[in-house]
Amino acid sequence: MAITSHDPIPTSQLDGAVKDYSRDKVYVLTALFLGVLTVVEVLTYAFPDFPAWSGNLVIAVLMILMAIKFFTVVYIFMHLRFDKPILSWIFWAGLGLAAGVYFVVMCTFRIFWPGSHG
Amino acid sequence: MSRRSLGLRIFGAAVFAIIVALFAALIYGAFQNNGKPLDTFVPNGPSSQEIQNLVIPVFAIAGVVFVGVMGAVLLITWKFRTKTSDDPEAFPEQIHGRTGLEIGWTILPALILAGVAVGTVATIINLNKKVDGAIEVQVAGQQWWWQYKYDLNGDGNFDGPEDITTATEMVVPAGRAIQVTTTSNDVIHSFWIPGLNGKKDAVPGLRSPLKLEANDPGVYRGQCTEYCGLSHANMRMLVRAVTPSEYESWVANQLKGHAADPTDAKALAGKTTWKSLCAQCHVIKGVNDEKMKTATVPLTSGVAPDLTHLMTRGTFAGSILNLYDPVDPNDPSVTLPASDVAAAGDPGAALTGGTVDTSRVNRVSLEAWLRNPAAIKPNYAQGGRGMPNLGLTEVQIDELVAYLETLN
Amino acid sequence: MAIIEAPAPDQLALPSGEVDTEFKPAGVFTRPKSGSTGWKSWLTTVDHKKIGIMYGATALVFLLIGGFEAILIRVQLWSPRGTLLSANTYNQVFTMHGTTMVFLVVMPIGAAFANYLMPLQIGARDVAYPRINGYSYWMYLFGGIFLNTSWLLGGGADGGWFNYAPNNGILYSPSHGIDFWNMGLLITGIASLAGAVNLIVTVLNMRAPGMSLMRMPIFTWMTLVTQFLLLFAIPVLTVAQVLLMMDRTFGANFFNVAKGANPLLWEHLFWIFGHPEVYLMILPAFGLVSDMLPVFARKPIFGYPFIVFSGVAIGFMGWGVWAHHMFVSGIGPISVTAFSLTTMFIAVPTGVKILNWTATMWGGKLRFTAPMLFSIGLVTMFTIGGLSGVTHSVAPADTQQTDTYYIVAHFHYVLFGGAFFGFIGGFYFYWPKVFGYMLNEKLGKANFWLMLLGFNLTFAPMHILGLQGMSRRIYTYDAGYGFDLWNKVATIGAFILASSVFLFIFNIFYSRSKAKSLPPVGADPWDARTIEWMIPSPTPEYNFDPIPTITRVDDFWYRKYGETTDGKLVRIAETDDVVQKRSDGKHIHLPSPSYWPIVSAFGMPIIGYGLIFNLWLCLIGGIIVVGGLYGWALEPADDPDAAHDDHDPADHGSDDGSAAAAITEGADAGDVATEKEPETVG
Amino acid sequence: MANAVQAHESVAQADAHAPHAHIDHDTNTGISNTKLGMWLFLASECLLFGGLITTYLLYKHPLEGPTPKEIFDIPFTSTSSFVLLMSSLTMVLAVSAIERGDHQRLRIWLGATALLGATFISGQIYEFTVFVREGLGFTTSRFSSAFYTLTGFHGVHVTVGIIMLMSLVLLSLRGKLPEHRSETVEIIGLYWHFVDVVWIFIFAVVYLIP
Repeated sequence: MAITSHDPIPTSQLDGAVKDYSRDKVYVLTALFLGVLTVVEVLTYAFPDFPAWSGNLVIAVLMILMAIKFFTVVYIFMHLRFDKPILSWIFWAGLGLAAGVYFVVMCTFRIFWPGSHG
Repeated sequence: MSRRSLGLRIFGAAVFAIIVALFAALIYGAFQNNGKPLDTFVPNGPSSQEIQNLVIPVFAIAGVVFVGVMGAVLLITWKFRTKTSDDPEAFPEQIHGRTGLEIGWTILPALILAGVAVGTVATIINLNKKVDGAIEVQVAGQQWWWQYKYDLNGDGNFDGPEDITTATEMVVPAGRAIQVTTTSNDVIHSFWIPGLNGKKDAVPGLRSPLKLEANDPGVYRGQCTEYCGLSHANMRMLVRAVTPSEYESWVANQLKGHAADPTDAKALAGKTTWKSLCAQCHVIKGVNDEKMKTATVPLTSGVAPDLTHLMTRGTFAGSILNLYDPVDPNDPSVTLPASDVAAAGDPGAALTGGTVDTSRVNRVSLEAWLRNPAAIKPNYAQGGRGMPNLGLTEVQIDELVAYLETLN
Repeated sequence: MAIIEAPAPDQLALPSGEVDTEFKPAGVFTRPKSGSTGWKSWLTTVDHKKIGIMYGATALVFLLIGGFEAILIRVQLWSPRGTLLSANTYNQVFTMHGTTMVFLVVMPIGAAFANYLMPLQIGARDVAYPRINGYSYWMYLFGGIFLNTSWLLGGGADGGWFNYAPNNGILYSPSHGIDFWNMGLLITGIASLAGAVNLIVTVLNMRAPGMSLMRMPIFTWMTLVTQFLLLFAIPVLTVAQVLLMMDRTFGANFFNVAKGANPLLWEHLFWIFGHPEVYLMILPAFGLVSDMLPVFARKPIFGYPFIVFSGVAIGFMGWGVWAHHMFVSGIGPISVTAFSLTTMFIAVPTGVKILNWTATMWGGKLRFTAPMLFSIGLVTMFTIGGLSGVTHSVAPADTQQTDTYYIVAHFHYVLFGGAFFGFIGGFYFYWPKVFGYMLNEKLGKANFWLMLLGFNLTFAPMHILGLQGMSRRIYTYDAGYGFDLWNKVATIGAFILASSVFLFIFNIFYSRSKAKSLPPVGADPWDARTIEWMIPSPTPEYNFDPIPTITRVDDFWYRKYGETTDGKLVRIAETDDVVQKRSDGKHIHLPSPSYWPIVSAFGMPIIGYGLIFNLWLCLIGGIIVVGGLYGWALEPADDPDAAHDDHDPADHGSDDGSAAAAITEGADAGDVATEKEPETVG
Repeated sequence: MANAVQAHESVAQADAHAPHAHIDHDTNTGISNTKLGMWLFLASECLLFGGLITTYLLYKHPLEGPTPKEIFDIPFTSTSSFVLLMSSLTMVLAVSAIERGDHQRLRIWLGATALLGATFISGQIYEFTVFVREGLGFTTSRFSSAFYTLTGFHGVHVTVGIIMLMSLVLLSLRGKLPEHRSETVEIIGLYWHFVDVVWIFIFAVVYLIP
């Protein structure tokens, strides 16, 4: 292996694509993007009758927004996008396993069927 | 293998022989059902029969695989053992694998299991089919006994005036389906009558269905199988299947209360004791059922068994003691021969409200129980879970038994 | 540690603007000196081999405790209405027997082998985080001791090892037993989690040159799978235990049915952890057997990729079967069907393993040494356990079997006949490598036959007891149910089994005393295949010198033997010529020992006692833990006087100046420690 | 046959010639042990928080006491969520600063991150006290137990993160954080971001979804 650990591999070397222009600018823009998504999320609460998220649609909208924010942070701020694939695999393994297993648990409790629980 | 390890080889051979004999004895034993009351291989109902029909082929397949693998390993260890005559530097052929073969023995078990899976799914579907016109019974586990509530009028309510509440024993008509709903008043228990169906956990806050039907009249015993604390071992249950006409009379008797005082003076004194002590937890319909609704006793587990028709049951104390039939006076627990256990504790005519045959009442056990319940069935009476030692005198015990004997 | 604390090359360090030579270690605490003797060296060791030995020795002590509990159970059940134990004591004994055997015996023996062997099998100097490795061990030891002190402080847990809610609640189990169970397992859980991270990183990052994943010995593969299972399973148990602790200690409502709690939540969480747990107990033994069988068959493992991938498949599928423990819990027919099917098909990769082992023996030249006998014992006994497992996967059949002695028989065939036989075989196999002397072979064979006899006499009758309706976890049974005969047989078997364990322990001491008059055992007494047999016995502190370059599976074997194109084997080198000679190891850079793992681990049981008896104790424990972690972080990364690699003088300049790396490792430990934060804070 | 044997012979000699000088400093994946370990730890944390979130979702409708709808103050929580989100920005800026060798900025951004985290924690503590005053004690209902445990657990993670960030600031002030150790900052950053993404999930699923 060419890369050794006592090169602590500054992320700047790994993500060559981003290095060429200001990385900080990318980060600030990303944060702005996240901020906008958060505003939209809060709007679903402030204006519950807006047609784009009326009724049960709001759950889907919120989940999608949440997922976008989640993966933006993971892939840009945590550098997963630019890092070795094995790190993505490890994180996905944990996340996927958690999602899968707990989804099944919730299904056996039937919590997605309104009225059948609580 | 030098001569010096001869002793070791003999030992190994002996162990091997013992193990073979052991397994032979076990397999033989599995087919001997000497009236073992909880045997899972003696189905007497459609559900247990259904399970049996699935279990037998599955065990047969497992047996074939077992014999195959064991035979193969034995054959290989014998055939390919290193012999003293072998050249120590000679090597067997180096086989790293045979992909085709390995794919084969990946697919073959998968196919066999697919077959088993088909049978399994079909059986699960059958076992969960609703039966029309089944008798609805709610079975509630409690530390450490069972309460049964019959919804006789089918209105979905188990506590109406037309409904029956009883304990310890479930009386059912043979040949008719019972739709059981299990639940629990405290911790998780499991309701299991091996002769009639598999088990179903009784979970507090949950209601789980279980279908029961006995083909023939008789006594079907069970044992709580979900660990439920201190006296888990002493939490048994019993289904008494009777003829349809007996069942009708049993129902009619169960619906009655016990308002009238007993005529016998001793029993009357017993009733007074009962009302001052036992009535704090137990109910006798017509005597203190109203009081129970405002009971102030801090019972963790709700209430104690309903005693209205105690003598119609063959067992008491969570079915660990027989209410009828003599026992070894030196041992209050049932120590009858195996063949008798299933039939023991027959209430006779009392089952349907007839006279109690006092000569057959198991006073030894009953008195021992009243003397100190925790000695027979460990409990946490001080925590409201189980029957406390009431410190009764022998006279009081005698009177109480006399009163209890009137509860038919 | 060699890795993370290695200095940065100059070209990266120089533009920093800070001159490296002025860079002082953050360390303010001196580290203990390296050295391999004396009791203190064991307390402060970070050597994976010493830690492995300590895991094994501790697990054997707990085995005696758990075994004693098992004997109590069997004596109580000798006859109807047994009077040895009261109901209450019996319930505590079987709970602690199960808990001890699972968490303090079988898992740690797996950890012992993983710690000792895995770095050797991949040609590493040590594990990735040697100090965290020590920390894991001490957490395990203190957790285990903490758990067992419950016997002296009001009685053990009485809820069964699975501790179902709501029976585990304060209302139904008011004594402190379950608190001890809960805290003790939280502590050992942290140990397992830290160990899992450590060992996974070791396997992924620290393999010798040429040791690609598909050239790793199978035990290493199974360790990797096992540690991934732990990594993901332990947090689930932690969640369940945190909820339980909140309920019991702080009056939360997670399992309070009166407030609408659902007791099945505990069952789900427990078995999501519990089923991978079963596989992570058995897979290390599978790995050992897969490495031992080829040695004594003198043939390569049959279908290396199949063995490896079936192990991975078992690990993966193990996550989709947990609810088969709950077939009768009322989860509904759809869930039952789904989990019944997934459970059935997990038998496929398991079956593949059995068949591949059998095929490995086929056509070989089998040498029936003690390790080989135990390996064959595993193959056959595990087959029985596997087949009874298939009968459980058939959900309707399981409704008759679950929670009866049939299940007890099943999992003892899997865990004792499977895992434990493999481990004992592994002890016989690796004893010379670890301690430099062979265990007596004749005693070993006698040990095997005695254990096989005792094991089968104990557990085979339980199959029929279960099928005849004997329920689990009952302290008594009545005459008339037909349970008398086979219970007696099982009890006799249990004593034979116990004597076989004592024979093993006797063999250890007997062989050690005999070994003095025997020539020292060479590097490769079994004519083995994997590279850990290349190095002298007992293993030198530095493991390999030099680190070998790996070209294929069973690399060591093919240094001794060549294979012709038609599959014939010929010797190409004498063993003595290819094994490594013991060197003074002076030029090899090894991680330095440290006080801090044992110190910070020591705070945990104090926090545990605090949560049970007095919250002020938590403060003391917390100070010890946090202080320990800071001491850890501020300790010099290395002993400046310790031997260094002399091949690269550039390394020296900043070698002891790697404080930030120490912080990183310390911080990492802090992260692992967040697992326990709910205890310190909650 | 001769060829095969020959090949193995040369293999057996390979170690001696292998440049073992750097062998024990290499990692096979090219990722440092610490970073790999942190990612593994974060992966396992997914299972931990997943379990707590599942528990919350199962218990979110209480049988008694205040309901989530009655008690949540969405504008307030949105603000504190935004604060935590922005702390992720300051965190990456800190990593970026040390990679450039800008130690002054590193300390500023680390301090800002810790400050934002502390603001979030203060907000959480304030929120809890308000809830308790409105009658939602820890033991009030199944919802309250699940809610406090989940968010409290997250809060503990944030607190641990703040302590680690402050330690980094101190190290940097004492000149013990040169940029070839920038990975240390990055790794603690990973932890910090993970805590943030967990909150992104919690905020949407616990607070916003009705």
